[in-house]
Amino acid sequence: MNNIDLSVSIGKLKLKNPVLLASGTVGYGNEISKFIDLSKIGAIVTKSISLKPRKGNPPQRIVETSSGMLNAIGLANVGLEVFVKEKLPFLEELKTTLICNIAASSIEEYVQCIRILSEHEIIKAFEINVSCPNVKDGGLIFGNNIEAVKKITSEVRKATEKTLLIKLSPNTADIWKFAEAAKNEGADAVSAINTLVGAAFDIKTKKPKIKNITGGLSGPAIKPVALAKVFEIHRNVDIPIIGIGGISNTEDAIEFLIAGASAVQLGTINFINPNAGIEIIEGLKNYCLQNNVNNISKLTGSYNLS
Amino acid sequence: MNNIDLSVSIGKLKLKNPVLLASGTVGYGNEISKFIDLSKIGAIVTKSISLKPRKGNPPQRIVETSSGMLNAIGLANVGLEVFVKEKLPFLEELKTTLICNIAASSIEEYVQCIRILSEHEIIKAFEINVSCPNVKDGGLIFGNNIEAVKKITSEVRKATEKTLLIKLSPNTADIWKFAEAAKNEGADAVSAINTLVGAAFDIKTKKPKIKNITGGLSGPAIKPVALAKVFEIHRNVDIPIIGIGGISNTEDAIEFLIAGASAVQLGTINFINPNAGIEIIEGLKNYCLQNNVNNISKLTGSYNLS
Amino acid sequence: MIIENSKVISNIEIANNIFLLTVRSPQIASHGKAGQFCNIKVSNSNYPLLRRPFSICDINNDEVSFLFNIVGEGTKILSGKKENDVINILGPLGNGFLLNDDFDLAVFVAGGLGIAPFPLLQKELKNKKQIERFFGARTAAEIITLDFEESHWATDDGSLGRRGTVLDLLDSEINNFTNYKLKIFGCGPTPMLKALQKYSEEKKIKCEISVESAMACGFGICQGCPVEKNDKSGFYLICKDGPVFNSSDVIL
Amino acid sequence: MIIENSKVISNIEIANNIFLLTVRSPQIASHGKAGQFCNIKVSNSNYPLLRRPFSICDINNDEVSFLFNIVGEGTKILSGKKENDVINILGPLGNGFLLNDDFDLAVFVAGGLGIAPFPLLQKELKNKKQIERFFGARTAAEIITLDFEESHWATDDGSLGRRGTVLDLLDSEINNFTNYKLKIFGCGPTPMLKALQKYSEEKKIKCEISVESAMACGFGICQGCPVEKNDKSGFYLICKDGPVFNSSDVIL
Ligand SMILES: Cc1cc2nc3c(=O)[nH]c(=O)nc-3n(C[C@H](O)[C@H](O)[C@H](O)COP(=O)(O)OP(=O)(O)OC[C@H]3O[C@@H](n4cnc5c(N)ncnc54)[C@H](O)[C@@H]3O)c2cc1C
Ligand SMILES: Cc1cc2nc3c(=O)[nH]c(=O)nc-3n(C[C@H](O)[C@H](O)[C@H](O)COP(=O)(O)OP(=O)(O)OC[C@H]3O[C@@H](n4cnc5c(N)ncnc54)[C@H](O)[C@@H]3O)c2cc1C
Ligand SMILES: Cc1cc2nc3c(=O)[nH]c(=O)nc-3n(C[C@H](O)[C@H](O)[C@H](O)COP(=O)(O)O)c2cc1C
Ligand SMILES: Cc1cc2nc3c(=O)[nH]c(=O)nc-3n(C[C@H](O)[C@H](O)[C@H](O)COP(=O)(O)O)c2cc1C
Ligand code: FES
Ligand code: FES
Repeated sequence: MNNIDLSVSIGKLKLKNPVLLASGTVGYGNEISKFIDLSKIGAIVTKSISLKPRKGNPPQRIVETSSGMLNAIGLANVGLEVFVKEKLPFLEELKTTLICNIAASSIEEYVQCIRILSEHEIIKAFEINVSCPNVKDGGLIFGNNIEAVKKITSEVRKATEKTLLIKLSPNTADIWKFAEAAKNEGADAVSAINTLVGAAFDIKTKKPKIKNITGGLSGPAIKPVALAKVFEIHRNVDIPIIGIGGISNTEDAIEFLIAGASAVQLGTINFINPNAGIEIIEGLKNYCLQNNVNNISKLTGSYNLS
Repeated sequence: MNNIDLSVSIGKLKLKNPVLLASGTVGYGNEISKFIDLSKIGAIVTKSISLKPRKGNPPQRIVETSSGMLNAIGLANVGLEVFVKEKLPFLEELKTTLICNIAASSIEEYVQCIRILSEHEIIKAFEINVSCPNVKDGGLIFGNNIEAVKKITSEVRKATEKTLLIKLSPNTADIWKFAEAAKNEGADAVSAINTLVGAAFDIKTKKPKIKNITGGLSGPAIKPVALAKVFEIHRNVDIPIIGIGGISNTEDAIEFLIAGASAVQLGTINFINPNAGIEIIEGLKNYCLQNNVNNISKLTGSYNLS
Repeated sequence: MIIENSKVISNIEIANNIFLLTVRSPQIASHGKAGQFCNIKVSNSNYPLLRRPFSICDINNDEVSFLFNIVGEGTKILSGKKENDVINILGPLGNGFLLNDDFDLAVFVAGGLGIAPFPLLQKELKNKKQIERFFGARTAAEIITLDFEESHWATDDGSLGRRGTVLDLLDSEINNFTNYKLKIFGCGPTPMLKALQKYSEEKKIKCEISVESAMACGFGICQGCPVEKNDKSGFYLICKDGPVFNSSDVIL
Repeated sequence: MIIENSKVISNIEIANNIFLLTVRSPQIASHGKAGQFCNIKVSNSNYPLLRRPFSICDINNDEVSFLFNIVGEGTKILSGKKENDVINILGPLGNGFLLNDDFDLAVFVAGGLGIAPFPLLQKELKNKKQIERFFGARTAAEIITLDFEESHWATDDGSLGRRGTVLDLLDSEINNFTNYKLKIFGCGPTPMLKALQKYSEEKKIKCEISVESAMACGFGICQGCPVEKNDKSGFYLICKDGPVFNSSDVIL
């Protein structure tokens, strides 16, 4: 059984394997491509793009915590125009599957971004970031408001035929209700999870270690929370899930598939081991071989609760 | 300046120092007293007590995660009657300040427990667990429902004159609203946070590693989340906060005080270093000495956001 | 029950991936009994976070030894400890084997690493009771002989001793001991203990077993280590009420 | 920019809590330039999670060395590395100092551990430019001489060299070099760099500084390491656009 099928389909989106690189942890592909063959990756998700460039937050933007890190980058990005002009050409060359992550401060801005970007053949899907904890406008204000998520999803759905992923915030009581709302308004999948809101203080200066005061917690520390959220969605809503949160190795990725994810995204691990994606794809292949799984999608939601 | 005042007051409750041992991580004081002088601790909080004994969940109840652990003990406890008969006498001998944590599946049960326990002089305060993620009845059903928290608080308030702490769930979007509800209904303080809902799967058997499927995540992994919740409450609600979540050493405890806590509770660290409480009290004293803080309560909410 | 910073005397790989760790722990050494265990912090950091429980294997003066194999990160880190490293150990924990009840032949039954508590148990029984030893392993390469010369051996693949399980082995020999009042002391993987429970019940032989589970604290405060009571009325805590139980008291 | 598992050649405590770590990293050695840095994984576990950035101190054939002091858990773990241990190193990262612009006397200005990039820089400048070295430390005990014999020294407490900051020292000597086209190369704590920025601007001396910040990735994908552009139009990324900047380009 050497022909293991690692491919997965999400809406119209065909992925050669279920290992994606998460938004905000690969930039626009350029720098990380020195360490990893992006053409072999399921897909890469761009850093959140907004209509206009954003400078992002002043330093300090990151701080390490126990098995995790806090970040408050503030959606620093080059803006739509520069993205199209300067970043897309490189991404086209790479022959990688490209998912564009969009962050906006109004529904109109989401729609406008999607309209413009939809014209670009190379962009195969959109991931709508309604859940960034680190900006005042947009971000969590949307992410924690189910009506906002509904409205954004339905408007954005009208603006594109491409595959649509809604990236959910874990900072809510019932994430499945948001997944359900996304599904009902026409999303093809949900990405779960974005970072958890966290903080750290310097006991000498009494200042927050992160200039933005709070930041988003990512990394292995949040893996159990992310798994529970994926599982919660899978049990309650019939929509494909892209699992994210603390995935660092093959075992972690498999855990997410078992818990209900159709694919996974790697975030923080890219900073530490930028080739992790390839290693995990290899690892998944081996796991399937050893466990007689001929099609990786059979792992999705394969938990045994007996 | 050798006379540093470590004492704090919360409602009528006077604590000789702000270091408490958290519910579910010290049993009823007996076993841990072999490692730590409980008479020197600010207070100990009992394992959640319910009216009737609870067997708790079948194994496996715990699993380690990166810098954390999941537990689903299921509120295993001896029940009110046995607690009073067999556990209280020992606690009386210890000369420790005792806070009774109550978990119940109905408002009536909460009230009944409190009525009975209020008669015992040695119990100085109650902590109401409205936030256990690991039981079907009660627990999170209450903890994520602001009306339930209001109702429980107001009923329990009527039943006792002792200091009343409401222990909040972090598994919500706006914890401060729950703190506000608790305050408005007469709670003296809130305890934040209980564990985060998490999960882990065995990739060989595909079974959840915890029999209960999900468990509560505790330990250093959750510290940044807990700090953000404490800070959120402190910014929005004028009520004393007892900070809990991943505190393992003096620096951690100080971070919580700075973020807005009036006192702290140690949980998971007790399993690893059962004398941590005493070490942290010593550490706080030294920090105050070095930083010319004559009264530890001055640290509460002393963050500098400039 | 104390916490002792203990200097490593030696840490020897006595078989593939199996280590015998000896530390200087005067206080634990002076109180430890066969069947008890210690909860060991394998690193100074949050990784791994929790202590790891290991049976006391042997005690010599102020030295305590543990027998362990590498199964995960914690034991891997422990295997890297070298002479003079200092390890933080909490113990001795739990209840040891009961030695003063009515028997005259102690029958040791161990599978794999389950052999760990028997060197000390043998010491404690010396000159008091007779002993027969039945040890099993998957294959000859995994056999740990320690200082047990005269023992009965079984391997799953027959590469040493009798082919089959240690229970098969025991059963094939048990009739040689009909003149004795027997008591079985069992330690090993749960499937083996289950078989032993059944066997001892059928044969009406007194039997104590050492039970394992995941643990956080190791001394009764987390309630993380339940094992169901035989009457299903609730759970014992393995760390506090065990790890050694009367075989008929628990449902594995 | 590669990831190399590098064997430790030596790790020597050359002053109190200050270590010189030398590893065999042929690929990094063959590409590394003065002013660049490497991002080092100090443990194989999630603790600490992130790599730690350190300037390349020197390169000898296929050996790369780093100079570091213990400030937290990561550097503590690194200080425990011994000969033959293997460390996972990502590098070389960032842009080094610019050496081919118009100057004939290189003025090194370092505070404390800021001396780290200068051994390699000195090597690269050898036979091309003249060099004057100004190094400061808090006290004599913290002075790291490395192989810089002929240097100007300042200590805050006057226990070695001139009493005062390295900037005071520089200022007291600068008039001796009026015949040269100067370029200052600065590295050290942020307050020192700020002073140096101001000084070089006032004196209209060309100046490059090596800037630090917390980092996650070290190669431009996390955006965690911003430093404000002089025109306030946005941020550079220290790891990718720096760590060496033209002094007038950034606001510290
Ligand atoms: C009372 C007691 C006495 C013990 N005595 C010994 C001994 O003398 N020698 C010895 O080698 N081991 C002994 N163990 C088991 C030992 O504690 C585990 O092997 C060890 O904790 C594994 O740590 P780790 O970090 O290497 O593995 P982890 O990464 O924690 O786990 C690796 C794998 O082992 C499983 N595992 C972890 N702990 C246990 C457990 N307690 N029981 C069954 N499976 C587990 C995990 O589920 C996982 O699949 C004992 C356990 C108990 C409770
Ligand atoms: C480009 C670059 C080059 C560097 N070169 C060297 C070098 O050659 N030698 C050397 O000793 N150090 C150097 N550093 C600093 C070094 O990276 C930190 O000292 C190290 O990361 C601390 O790790 P830790 O785990 O020991 O401390 P942590 O526990 O991470 O931190 C301990 C304390 O140091 C502070 N800290 C952490 N990182 C930094 C930082 N980058 N800048 C300022 N404060 C920090 C923390 O806020 C905390 O207060 C460099 C940093 C950068 C960005
Ligand atoms: C530094 C950093 C920047 C991030 N930026 C974005 C972003 O721009 N848009 C977004 O949707 N998610 C962003 N994320 C969230 C990640 O995509 C991911 O959801 C999260 O980090 C959890 O995964 P991890 O634990 O594997 O890192 C960012 C995460 C990090 C650590
Ligand atoms: C094993 C275990 C059992 C717990 N049982 C209870 C409980 O019965 N009632 C309660 O209110 N909280 C309980 N908690 C939650 C703790 O009191 C505390 O809120 C949480 O563990 C976070 O703190 P920590 O990170 O310091 O452990 C329990 C926690 C653990 C780890
Ligand atoms: S391990 Fe904590 S009670 Fe047994
Ligand atoms: S450290 Fe990641 S971008 Fe600079």
